[in-house]
Amino acid sequence: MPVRTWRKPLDAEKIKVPKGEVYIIKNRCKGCGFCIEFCPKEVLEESKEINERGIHPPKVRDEDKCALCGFCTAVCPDFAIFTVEKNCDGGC
Amino acid sequence: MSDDRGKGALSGKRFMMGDVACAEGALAAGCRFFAGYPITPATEIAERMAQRLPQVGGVYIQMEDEIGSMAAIIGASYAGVKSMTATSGPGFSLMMENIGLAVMTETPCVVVNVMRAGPSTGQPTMPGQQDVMQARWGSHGDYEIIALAPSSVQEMFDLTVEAFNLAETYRVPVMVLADEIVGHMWERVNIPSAESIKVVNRRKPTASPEEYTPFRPGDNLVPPMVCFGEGYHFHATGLTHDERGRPQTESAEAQQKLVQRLCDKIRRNADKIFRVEKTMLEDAEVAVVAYGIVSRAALSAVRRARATGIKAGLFRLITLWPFPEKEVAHVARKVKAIVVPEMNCGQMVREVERAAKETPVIFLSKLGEEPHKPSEILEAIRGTQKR
Amino acid sequence: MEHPYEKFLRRERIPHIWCEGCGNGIILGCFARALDELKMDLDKVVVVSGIGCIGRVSGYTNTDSYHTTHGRPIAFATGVKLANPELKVVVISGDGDLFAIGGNHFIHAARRNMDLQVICANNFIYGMTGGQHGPTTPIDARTTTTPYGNIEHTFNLVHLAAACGAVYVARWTALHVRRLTESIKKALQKEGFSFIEVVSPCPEIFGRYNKMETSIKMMQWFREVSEVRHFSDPAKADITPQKIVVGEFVDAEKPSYSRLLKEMTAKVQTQAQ
Amino acid sequence: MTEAKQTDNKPSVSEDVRIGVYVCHCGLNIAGSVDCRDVADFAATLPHVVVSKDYRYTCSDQGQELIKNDIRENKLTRVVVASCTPRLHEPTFRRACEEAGLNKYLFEMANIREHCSWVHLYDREAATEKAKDLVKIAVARAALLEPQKESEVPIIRRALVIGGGVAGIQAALDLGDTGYKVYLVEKEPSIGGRMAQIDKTFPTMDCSICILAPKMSDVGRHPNVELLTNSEVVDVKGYIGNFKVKVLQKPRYVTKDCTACGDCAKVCPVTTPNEFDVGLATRHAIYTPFAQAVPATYVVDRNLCLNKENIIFCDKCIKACERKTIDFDMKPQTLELDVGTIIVATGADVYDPAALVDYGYTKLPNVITSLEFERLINAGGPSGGRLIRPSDMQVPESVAFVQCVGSRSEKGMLYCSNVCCMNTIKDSLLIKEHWPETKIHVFYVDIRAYGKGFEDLYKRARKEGVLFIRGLPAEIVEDKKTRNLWLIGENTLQKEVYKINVGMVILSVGVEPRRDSDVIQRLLTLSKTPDGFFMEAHPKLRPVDAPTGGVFLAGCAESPKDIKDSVTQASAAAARASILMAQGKIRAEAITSRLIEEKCTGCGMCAKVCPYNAIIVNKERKKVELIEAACAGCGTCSAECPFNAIEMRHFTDEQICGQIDAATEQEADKKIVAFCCNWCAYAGADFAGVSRMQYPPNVRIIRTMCSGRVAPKFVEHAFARGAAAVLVAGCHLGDCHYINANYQTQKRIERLWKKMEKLGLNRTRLQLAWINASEGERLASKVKEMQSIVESVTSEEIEKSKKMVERAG
Repeated sequence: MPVRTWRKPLDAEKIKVPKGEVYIIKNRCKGCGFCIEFCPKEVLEESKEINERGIHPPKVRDEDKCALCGFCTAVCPDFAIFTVEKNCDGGC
Repeated sequence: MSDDRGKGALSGKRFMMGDVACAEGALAAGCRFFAGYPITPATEIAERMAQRLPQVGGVYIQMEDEIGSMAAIIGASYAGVKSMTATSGPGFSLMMENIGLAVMTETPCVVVNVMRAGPSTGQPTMPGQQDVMQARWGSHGDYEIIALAPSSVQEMFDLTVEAFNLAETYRVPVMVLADEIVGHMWERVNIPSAESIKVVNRRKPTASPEEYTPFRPGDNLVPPMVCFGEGYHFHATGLTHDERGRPQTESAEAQQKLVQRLCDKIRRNADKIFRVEKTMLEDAEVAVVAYGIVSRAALSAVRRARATGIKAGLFRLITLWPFPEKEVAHVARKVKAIVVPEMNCGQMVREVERAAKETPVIFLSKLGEEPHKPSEILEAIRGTQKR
Repeated sequence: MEHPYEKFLRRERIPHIWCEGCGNGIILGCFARALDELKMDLDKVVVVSGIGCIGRVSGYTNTDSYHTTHGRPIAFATGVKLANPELKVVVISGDGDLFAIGGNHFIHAARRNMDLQVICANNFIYGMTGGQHGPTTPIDARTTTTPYGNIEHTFNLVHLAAACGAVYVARWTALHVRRLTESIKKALQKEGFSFIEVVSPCPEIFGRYNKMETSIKMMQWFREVSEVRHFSDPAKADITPQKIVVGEFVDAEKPSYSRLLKEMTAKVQTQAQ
Repeated sequence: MTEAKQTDNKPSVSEDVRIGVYVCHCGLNIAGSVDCRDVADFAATLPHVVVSKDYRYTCSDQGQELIKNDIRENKLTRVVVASCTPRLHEPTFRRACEEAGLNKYLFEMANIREHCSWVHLYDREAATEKAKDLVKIAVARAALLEPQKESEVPIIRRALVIGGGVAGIQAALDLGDTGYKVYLVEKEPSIGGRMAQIDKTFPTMDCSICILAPKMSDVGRHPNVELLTNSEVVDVKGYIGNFKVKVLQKPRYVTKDCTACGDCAKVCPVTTPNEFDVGLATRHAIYTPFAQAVPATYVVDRNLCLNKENIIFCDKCIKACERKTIDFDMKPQTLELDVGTIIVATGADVYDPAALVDYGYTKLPNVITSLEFERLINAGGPSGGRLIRPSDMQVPESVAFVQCVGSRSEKGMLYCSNVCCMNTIKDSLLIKEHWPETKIHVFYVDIRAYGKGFEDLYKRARKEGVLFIRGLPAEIVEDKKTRNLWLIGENTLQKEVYKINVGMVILSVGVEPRRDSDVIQRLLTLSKTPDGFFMEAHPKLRPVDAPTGGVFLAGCAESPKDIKDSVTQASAAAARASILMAQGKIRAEAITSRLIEEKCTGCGMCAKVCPYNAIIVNKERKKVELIEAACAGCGTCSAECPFNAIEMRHFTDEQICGQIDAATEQEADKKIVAFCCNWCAYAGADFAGVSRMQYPPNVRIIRTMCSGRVAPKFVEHAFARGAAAVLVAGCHLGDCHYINANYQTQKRIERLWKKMEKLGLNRTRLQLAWINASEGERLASKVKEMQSIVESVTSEEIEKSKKMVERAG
């Protein structure tokens, strides 16, 4: 249906989509970059810091975008990243 | 045979073939898993197991080759079931890879080799004693092994039971080195009642899964053993490993510790392990050292020698490995000469010579369809008198 | 906060020995997730592996596990499964281990419909020994033993497995983590011999020799050329640089070896009464 | 297919040609500006004419009887009626001829109404002279006409309905109930269309979805109706009764087993404004457009969904779905349907008022459209039926409706959108019903309450205190503090400026043609009226037939309509389609190409230009083969053939040249010979007539089925005959009734221009024009424009062109 949808929907506040919280186990990271490359919401980016193995682990760029799909957890070969649902009772 | 059926092993006096007695011995010892591959002259063991195991709720599987057969019995053993395979020369060679694995992962299991004439395909239907050294050294790397040599159908039964008991006691693959004649020969066997047969089972740990370390030796250097599915979540590997089973591919210390123990647990317990049979040795001047089928010709030769006034005696090896070195040395010190008849070009004789020190050792080789005639051995005994 | 797969791993062994961007860790993760989602009793799971990079996987799974000699995991696992049918016996190994030196065991276990789950990490090469060609190395590919390009034709693993009688056959790439996990779950619940091929990135060795130096490049390759076609003819599913057909190829019902063995044993024993 | 027996030798006027001519007065429509008696007398003098009469209403029964009797008594072998356009009454008179035992292809018409009397209202003499000429041309052609046998085409008894709005639903139900298999194709995931979005209907104030939903489920369950949602028609081949339609069905990624429980949407992490609620509510990537959707099966919006290509990044919905109905591996499917009839019910779009900056839509939150209003006032809508204004979610104390937003204005569309007035009246009453205190202003141009019960509703609104103010606001200004809105404009009744403050403004937006309607137009070779809606075959007598045989129109695709009219037209379209399918076969026009074997060299040029691939070159035989079933009769092959090896039945070279000869017999040097295609240009000329557009009387229109039939030799022949100018007119490029034949026309004319330049002729004497059926104006002005050329042409140049063209030709 070709309609212009420009307004913030009236129920925008009511519709809750789970927000994700990203945990990175830096020293496990070997820097393959899968999580950064394949995150469908482009939540991650390479960090400047250097871990024990001398590589740059990922860091969160925009956690609000995290849809909690968990793909990073699944695609990380090193069990170095995972997400949990953010508790938004106090509002996110 | 109607009385062949029913659970458990047979009992009573029976007339049967060596290979069959071997199978029955395995069942009596509690073997419930057999994996094998057809090969003359060991096939009858597989056939008997295929018939009997289902009757006693065990599993027979014919694998795609002897490599797989050996791997499978290791797996079955780790799953908690006494297991065995049976083969002859060519198959024995294929098994060497995983015999090594069994040694490394300290797997209780029994490998029967009904020896035939080699090398290679050789003479499948002819007897031989050519694999005794392969049994000891066949797999790569350093290790100790246990091997028993039956010389009668009765022993095919008894020593197979013994083999399982030793395997379970020392967590090691134990070999039964029979030969074509013993395997195919029919004799009367006296099978004791099940309860009167001594059966040893592997020792379980007392430790809880949390503090269990699968390869930390208990007394007599043998680690207690748990099996898959018992909730211990342990790991075993063919790689050099520490007591927790974790691979240690770079640590010299781990290598030293593990391999040394694998050898020591047999060496240090050798006295408990080996069995020999001495006949008329007390006053003997000539000793015949023999094993397997050959020892039977040797016995009659010794008797005839005695009849002719020669003080001869027989020293029969029941355990080939570990080799009863001290015992042989003791005998050697008392006699003037030792005669060693073997159905090969001289294998165990080297061990005898090593133990005999200065005492002269006369080797009697025999290759081909039948073992030495008593007269031939008698000749050799007489020969020792001429000096 | 701990990693959701932590309890399926032998923590003290992590990080694992695998290279950066190696698919083995992903496969292990998918396996862990499958066990988790199925709420499997870990006491009854045995992981068996062979030799090669992925061979180390048994050392990382927090279950009973055994690391066999080269090519023998299936034969070993056969013994385990028959000796104790209670156990879920999963073989996780590589293409060289399962299909070169271990090919004979694979085809016969599949033929017997032995109750095993076999997961093969196919990285097209012998990684542990430094990159020699193997039964799955693409024709023309460079390896240390095919310096002029590989002249051997390759095994199409799903075709082979299907032809040998596997009752469940699937292929995914290491990027298809969700679908792979689902396939593993399906296999774990299936009676008989199931086989899952995971086309897995080996950037360090295979990639380096074949113009895909980074793991991301390899994963992008999977993304670009993989094509889901469920129950298509496995014979036509050869892996080429232009196309990797993924999906489920076989999902059949056939009495397993264990079932037939159980029935036979029962029959024999009732006759015995 | 049975084919008429044809003699291969060149048809020539046989001795026993006996023509009857009937000049119709059409009341005063013709007689008003043409001396019909005089024309009839003149006709009597023409060769082969044995009977010539004028008559008041020739199309009447008596008129037809007259003709029939003459055929019987005077042994007429040809009949010419000079009256209106053949597009109107040719079928009538053909039937009369047949009833009298005369092959209907021996009938010819002279269009002296649309092309003469109506366009020369004020010059009786010239009109009469032209009428004579037109009759002469007709007689000349008639003499060369040949009997044709029509082949019978079987009609597939299955129908395709394009568009699942209320019109499409009604049409599908009617056809299905009649017993025909129907494919109902809907672009969206659910049927229902606009009506599903509306709260109440006027004038009865029924709950819209309450009366639509049952129809939706009926059609969804109907044994004869196959619902194809998420689907688009991508290709249509074939012809009336035998269409081969390709439908692309986009995957839903959810199987039919979906129970619409909604568990998947609950867990879906991505959202977007829901189109169905005009963006006032949120939906997820996996969703159902609205509660009553048919099919109820959910659908995944893959553009929004995180899962791209064949990689499943997010499996939340898959995990949430108990019945495991979500399948991301579904692939698009192309279905091939064989249908006999097609009903186009593709509906319309609503005008987007953002273009009218003075009204501030998309800038001012409290300015909403009437469609947004429908969702707001709807109990099932995003606000649960509370009429709240977006800025503060409060119910406004006063509202204003602004009418004709996008309608009846240069800024939007010129036409009236028909439904907006009544919709606003209905809406105002809805507000009064729930919030009687609300002050309501309606700013309008004219209130059009033309329908049954409409006036009463209008009165009721006034009675309820709705304020109607004539004169649209010039601008809408927001009070930054209150977010209220000032409407400033002129009350054209009281002639005074108003400045009124309200809480919310509702723009009563117009209805516009679907922005993607070109696709269907191209696929079905439809025409559009200037307003952009699909054109019917005849505005009065065939209002639901499309010009393309076997295709019918229903609902807003044809013109803006309310629900009642849409449903009415849908039933009508269904009935028209049923008539065809009930007959089971149809007689196709015999106008197809015929190969004259001995002349053919197998060069294949005809095959290259045939839009229907109806010609195959047989390399061995060095001949072409014509597939008559596939031939649509445009005649471009015949025009292309260098060896005159292809003859067009009923439009032979001889017939057309005969017409040219007759047209140029007198005062050629003052005349324009015009070749007009039947579907667009000729209809355009008719339209000029209907709209009484006046233009010079010296044009002589010769009808061909397609401009592609116009062979260069015709043009050259006209010049050779001394014509001052020649006009070739056809459908606009892309709109050709014969797919793309008119591109050949363009090529040929361009070649002719070059040739003329080479010959030193003034190329402007040959004109090419694209004129569609509604562009009477364009035709009229073209003729006027060419008039000056005609006047500028000197007799020398005409003589020169005669010779040179003859030499060159």
